Amino acid sequence: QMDSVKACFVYVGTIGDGGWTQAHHASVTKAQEHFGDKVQFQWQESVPEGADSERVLTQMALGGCNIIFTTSFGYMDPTNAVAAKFPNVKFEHATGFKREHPNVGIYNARFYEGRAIEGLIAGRMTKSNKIGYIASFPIPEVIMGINSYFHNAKKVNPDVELSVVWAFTWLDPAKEADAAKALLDQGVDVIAAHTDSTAPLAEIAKSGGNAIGFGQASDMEDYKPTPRVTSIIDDWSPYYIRQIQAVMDGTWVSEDTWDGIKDGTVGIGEFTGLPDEVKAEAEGMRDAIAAGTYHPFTGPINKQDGSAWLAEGQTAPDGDLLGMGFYVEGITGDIPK
Amino acid sequence: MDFGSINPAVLIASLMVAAVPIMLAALGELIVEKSGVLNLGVEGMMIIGAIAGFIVAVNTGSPVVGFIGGAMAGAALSLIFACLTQFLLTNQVATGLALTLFGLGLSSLAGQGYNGIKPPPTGAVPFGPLADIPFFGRVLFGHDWMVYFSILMVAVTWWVLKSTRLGLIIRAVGENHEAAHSLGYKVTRVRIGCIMFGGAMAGMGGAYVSLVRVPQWIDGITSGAGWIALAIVVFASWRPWRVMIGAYLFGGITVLQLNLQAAGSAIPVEYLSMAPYLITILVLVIMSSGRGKASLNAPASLGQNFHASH
Amino acid sequence: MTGEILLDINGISKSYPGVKANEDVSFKIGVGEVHALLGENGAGKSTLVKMIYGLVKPDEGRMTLRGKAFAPTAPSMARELGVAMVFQHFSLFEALNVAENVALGMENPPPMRELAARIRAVSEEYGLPLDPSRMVGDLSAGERQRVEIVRCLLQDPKLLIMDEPTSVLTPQEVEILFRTLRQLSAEGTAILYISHKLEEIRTLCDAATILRRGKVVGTADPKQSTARELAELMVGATLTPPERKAADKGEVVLGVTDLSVDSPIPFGTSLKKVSFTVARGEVLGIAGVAGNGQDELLLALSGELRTAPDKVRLNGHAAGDYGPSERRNAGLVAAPEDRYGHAAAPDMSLVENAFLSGYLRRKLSNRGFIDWPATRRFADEVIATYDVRTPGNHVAARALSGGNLQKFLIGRELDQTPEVIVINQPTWGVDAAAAAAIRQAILNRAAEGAGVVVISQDLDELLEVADMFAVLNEGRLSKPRPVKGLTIDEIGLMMGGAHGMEVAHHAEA
Amino acid sequence: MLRLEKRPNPSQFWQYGTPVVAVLLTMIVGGILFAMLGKDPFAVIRTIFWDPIFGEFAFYLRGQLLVKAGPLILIAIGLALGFRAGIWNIGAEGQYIMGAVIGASVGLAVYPTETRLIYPVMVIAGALGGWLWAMIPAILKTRFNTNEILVSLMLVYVAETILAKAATGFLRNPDGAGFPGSRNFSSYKAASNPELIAGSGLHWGGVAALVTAVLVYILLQRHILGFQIKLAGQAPRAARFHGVNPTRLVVFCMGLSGALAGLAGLFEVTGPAGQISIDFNSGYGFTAIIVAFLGRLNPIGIVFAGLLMALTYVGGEMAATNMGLPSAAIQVFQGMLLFFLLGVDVLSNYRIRMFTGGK
Ligand SMILES: Nc1ncnc2c1ncn2[C@@H]1O[C@H](COP(=O)(O)OP(=O)(O)OP(=O)(O)O)[C@@H](O)[C@H]1O
Ligand SMILES: Nc1ncnc2c1ncn2[C@@H]1O[C@H](COP(=O)(O)OP(=O)(O)OP(=O)(O)O)[C@@H](O)[C@H]1O
Ligand SMILES: [Mg+2]
Ligand SMILES: [Mg+2]
Repeated sequence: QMDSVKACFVYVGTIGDGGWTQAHHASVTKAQEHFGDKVQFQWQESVPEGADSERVLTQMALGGCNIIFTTSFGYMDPTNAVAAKFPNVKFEHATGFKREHPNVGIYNARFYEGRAIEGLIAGRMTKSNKIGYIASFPIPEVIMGINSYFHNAKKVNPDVELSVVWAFTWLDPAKEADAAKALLDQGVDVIAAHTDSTAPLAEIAKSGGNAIGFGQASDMEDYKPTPRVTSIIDDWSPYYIRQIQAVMDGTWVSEDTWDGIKDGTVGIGEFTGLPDEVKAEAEGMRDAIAAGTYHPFTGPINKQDGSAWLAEGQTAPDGDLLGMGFYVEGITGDIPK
Repeated sequence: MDFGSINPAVLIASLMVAAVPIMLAALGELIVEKSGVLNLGVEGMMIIGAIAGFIVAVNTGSPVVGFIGGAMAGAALSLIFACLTQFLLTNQVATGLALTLFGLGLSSLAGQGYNGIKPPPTGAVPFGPLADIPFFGRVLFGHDWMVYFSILMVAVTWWVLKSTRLGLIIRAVGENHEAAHSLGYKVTRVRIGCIMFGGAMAGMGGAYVSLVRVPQWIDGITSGAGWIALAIVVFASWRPWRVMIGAYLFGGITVLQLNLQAAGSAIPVEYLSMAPYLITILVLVIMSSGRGKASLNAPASLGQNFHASH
Repeated sequence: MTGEILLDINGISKSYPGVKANEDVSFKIGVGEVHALLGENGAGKSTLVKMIYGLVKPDEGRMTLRGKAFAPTAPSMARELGVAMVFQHFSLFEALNVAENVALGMENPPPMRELAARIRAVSEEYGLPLDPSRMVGDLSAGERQRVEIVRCLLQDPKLLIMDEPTSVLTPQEVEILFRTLRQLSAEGTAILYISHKLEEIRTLCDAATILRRGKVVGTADPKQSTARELAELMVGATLTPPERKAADKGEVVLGVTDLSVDSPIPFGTSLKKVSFTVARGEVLGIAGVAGNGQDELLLALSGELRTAPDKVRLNGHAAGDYGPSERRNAGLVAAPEDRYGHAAAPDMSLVENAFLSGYLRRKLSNRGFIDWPATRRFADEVIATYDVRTPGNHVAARALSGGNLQKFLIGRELDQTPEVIVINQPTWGVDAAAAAAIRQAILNRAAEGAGVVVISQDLDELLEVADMFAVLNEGRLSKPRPVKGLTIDEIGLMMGGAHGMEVAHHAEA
Repeated sequence: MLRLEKRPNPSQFWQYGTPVVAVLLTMIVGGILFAMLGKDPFAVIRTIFWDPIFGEFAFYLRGQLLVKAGPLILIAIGLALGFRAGIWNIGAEGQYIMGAVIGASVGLAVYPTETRLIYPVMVIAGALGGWLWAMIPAILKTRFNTNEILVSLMLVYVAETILAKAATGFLRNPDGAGFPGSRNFSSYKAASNPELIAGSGLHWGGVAALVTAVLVYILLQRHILGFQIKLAGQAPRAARFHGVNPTRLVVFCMGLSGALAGLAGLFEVTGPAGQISIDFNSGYGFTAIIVAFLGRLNPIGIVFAGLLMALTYVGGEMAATNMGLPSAAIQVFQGMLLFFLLGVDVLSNYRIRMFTGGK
């Protein structure tokens, strides 16, 4: 039981990056509202991954933080390293897989669930049967999203073809806009983006209603009703509130949490600008996923090379997803190696 | 490889837009260098222009005023460089680098609270039926006014440098500042004017990124465009029309590599994404290796400070 | 000459930190008068004319032009009032063409096409033909000067200032220039003429004002005075010409055969099949107008430009592919013309500058590590031997006056027991007393058995020190001839005549 | 009216005085900036400049200053040599990355062999990687007269792509469940670069930085090569007259700065950073340019400048966490520091004179 708790956050970008860090910070703000004066919040922006993060973490631990959230994959090893030195401080690392000490927890969100809904909409809405995906780096998280998007699009529209553009950046608005434009120029009319800015939506908006896209990380409601037809909203606040409360109550234990739509961590933005039947179908999928009755990766699914991955009715084990390094059948092109 | 699905008209139209920021910034830097000053702070001036243009446009609701605001902010930042290098005779390379660092930080500070806002749109110029001409309609008549403005500025800088007394004085100052001084030209004043023009052009280029290209404000939005602009000035061997060619070439490669990816080309993605930089290096090598007219066109007192001793 | 006063200079003073460049200078110039301004290096001549041209502001004093107060604050103002100036160091832009260069020196130039026509017309009229569309960088020094002069003429000047205009001209070109100036004078243009060449002054000028250390020390009628009288007025002392001991010629130490190199300098002149030999104890003088390949020749001899091995032979060994260090090891020392930036690093101390070229022959480094104490001793030795006036060996080279720095740099090379000495412009911008000392030092080394190449634009100097004489013209070297028995006219012809000017003038005359 | 007048000799006093004046001016103007951002300027300045050295957590942060300053110093010294010779390598970031990637590749290729030989070989490979990457602009400059500023900079972008490829492809940790990033060197003893004295922050990179500073100081003061470097920068024609081969000098300076940047990358990736990851480079190569100028291109000055810069980072972080100062404010602050340093430097070569009226 603690009277006052200090919760600290390490951000990889600036709180105005329009994407990943902004979403974390918005969640922190919500948690702040929730706790009021009972919890003191601190954060540090633009912390490079590597040695700098280790120092910032140490400084925070020394400075009296009771729980420290490290919000980027690259902080995984430093988080574990610092946790070893401060057994009384709780550490929570986002999107990684290492929990080497009892005071380290890890958390992530099942964004692929949202990608499945985007895929469904893409499959239904495309007129050219060409759908696109702006990808950042070839890592499991991204590949998982691409597969989920494509698989669920193909399910409702067997003719659909997917173009992937690798931007090799998380945030470079001009490049993201160019990537969206290139996809549009190739006749793609539904674009999902796994980079952080609103640039792709802005670019789609210029196409005069011929194409649609999705909000990424935040709702991006400026682009409602179209081209943004729905969005994946990263809402970490339920998790943050839960874990901070656990520290206050003295009930915190190290966990590996992978929340999804059900827990509210993956928020699905309002459906706008869609025909009623598509909207209904999308809502149906959202609710089914939340209820646990539908898994976006349900067999039969083959790998790109034709080998079997999931048998009829089998759902993907988390381990396969977390380490995903292959495309599912039907996607053309290679994952950059 | 599948070039077949890439529509050349669409590609050209895209690259014309992609090239605007670097073209404006490079034209400004061209004038700066013609006057004998090397300002490596283009990136910093661009990003200050990007945020200032954005703030002004959002608050006034007018993109035109936004572009003017971006230009003024770029010019204001360049004034720091001008004072340091022209009055305090600091090393131009170091000062330019400091300017970039400072501009990046300042823009991020100024931009707090402007994230996630949509700026007022800069629409296409209505050309009516012209826009429907096959191929040319798409290539020439479907753009916003800044695309035409940037081409106009190429013509203007070319004309000013080649045919006006002002241009002659700028070239003279960049060629031999001692002689220009003996003839009674105010070397420092001319240079400050050129530096501020360069700042204004870079600022306007930055504003184009945040108001049209992207359009939104995000930290670090110009992501290296200023450096490319510098490379293009050398590439162009200090000639305005070649700046245009260079900007279109670079814009073209950038757009093409993404189009190739989108079209499912078999070239590995990493090579495609390195391509703009590698090709820029290649072109720089070709341009600088000729001991011909190109190298002579470099302003003779580029990067040297001038101090009138009497 | 009407006797009407054009410009009246009254009590002008101007100080720079540490020097009074002009102190209470007064004199008058009449309409149409050719007035000489004489004085040693640093006497304040350039400073004075820069004040007349509005480039420098006097601290004290007044000027009147045609009786009206005259205080130009900018060259443009002086130009408008009819003052034009040809600078000591050209104020030209190599990468711009002739017409553009001219336009830059005018207040309201007409459109380029018209200007080009006027340049053609005026340059023909005065016998100074010019092609307005040529790049100035491609012109010879004489042609460049025409550009400067035509630039002045186009503005109909009432007063034309010429700061050492003839130092870059061949004797024939000087002759043509003088005709032009006399024509101008006859038309009523006054000319203020600065030169160190006293014979010229005697033939051209109507009056002379002599400056020493910024003060007027006398006036003279050049036509009535001898050159020697004028010189002694300038220096304020009697002059002794350098003395030379007759030395026996030894074997050849430097042989150059068919040396051709491309100029590394933008707008430079390439060397074409240069051949000569220098024997021990011999001084070869190479004359020529600036920009005819002198710099390139020095670079090719010092090793900064390399050639095929057998093009340059030192003591009989092929040395064309040697760099500067290897040539020093082989016994050659060189002194480039440009003191600030080539022969010396201006911001480095005298000690460091002593190391710059002396480290090899004076053994100032040990396995790459610099022996600073020994280097300091070397610098002090040069300072003492060559009477270099400096507060110490630690001062930056740029802090020394030109003459003193030159003494230091020449001394640095001569004190390395050289076998071959190559010097470009040994006394350029150095006053008479120092010049005499430098020439004497060179002759002493020759007497000790070194072979010497002196490249200079000063014919008098060459005739004073050289045994053999050759001329560099557009990168080609004439066959060296013994100095004894050469006449000025012969030399002029060797120097390549007047680059076609003569033709134009004769046609007009 | 104020006018500048060139001093005959650079002022000894101001050579040492200007950095102090610059820091003071930066504190004043920076303080105004912080006040405008609604923070207590005195508290912020104290947090940045005082707390990391003397504050509550100084025992930890002093070591961190060394961790942060080490690579900056190492890279900046190499760059400074080039800058002195008028050779503008501004792509040290790329050389840093390539040193790390190549050095790490060597180590990871023999994983999990544990012998003492591995680390030295990795160090050499790291230096070689940076050297090779710097040779590209060097050779293009000497062979084709291509501007090294632009080429070295473009190569940073190329190196970043290679780094991404390394982290997600050829160096990816096979036991890392497909996540990007290489194995962590902290769990591979023979190839790691641990703290040499616990809590001191000193690792081999810091040792290398200090040793390099001393060696380069001697090189510049006592060795003919140092003389040639200074000469080439101040008076290129005099350098050629002296006998400097400009090509060789470019190759030497670029190569040395590349090798040192590569070394810094290798020490960083095997030590504090721990692994090759997509974004493991954190701009040291660019910051080092500033450090080089802050240190007035003098190796000993650079050691102090590196520590000062580290102080602004570490202290800036504290100000950010504890006082909510935006990270961009620190960037602006560093930019100002450089402006002031460059600006007041004029005092060592010029005198400022007051003139009453006129010129
Ligand atoms: N209107 C134009 N549109 C496209 N390209 C042009 C245009 N005008 C000129 N160019 C081309 O651009 C290149 C550079 O021209 P630019 O006008 O910059 O050179 P310039 O200043 O005229 O130099 P020069 O005097 O050597 O011709 C040339 O290859 C030229 O043919
Ligand atoms: N800008 C300046 N700053 C400081 N001192 C100067 C400056 N210009 C000239 N001087 C000094 O003023 C004095 C007069 O110089 P000036 O150039 O007028 O001499 P000069 O008679 O033209 O000599 P020369 O025959 O070498 O051309 C010299 O001592 C010179 O060093
Ligand atoms: Mg003079
Ligand atoms: Mg003189």
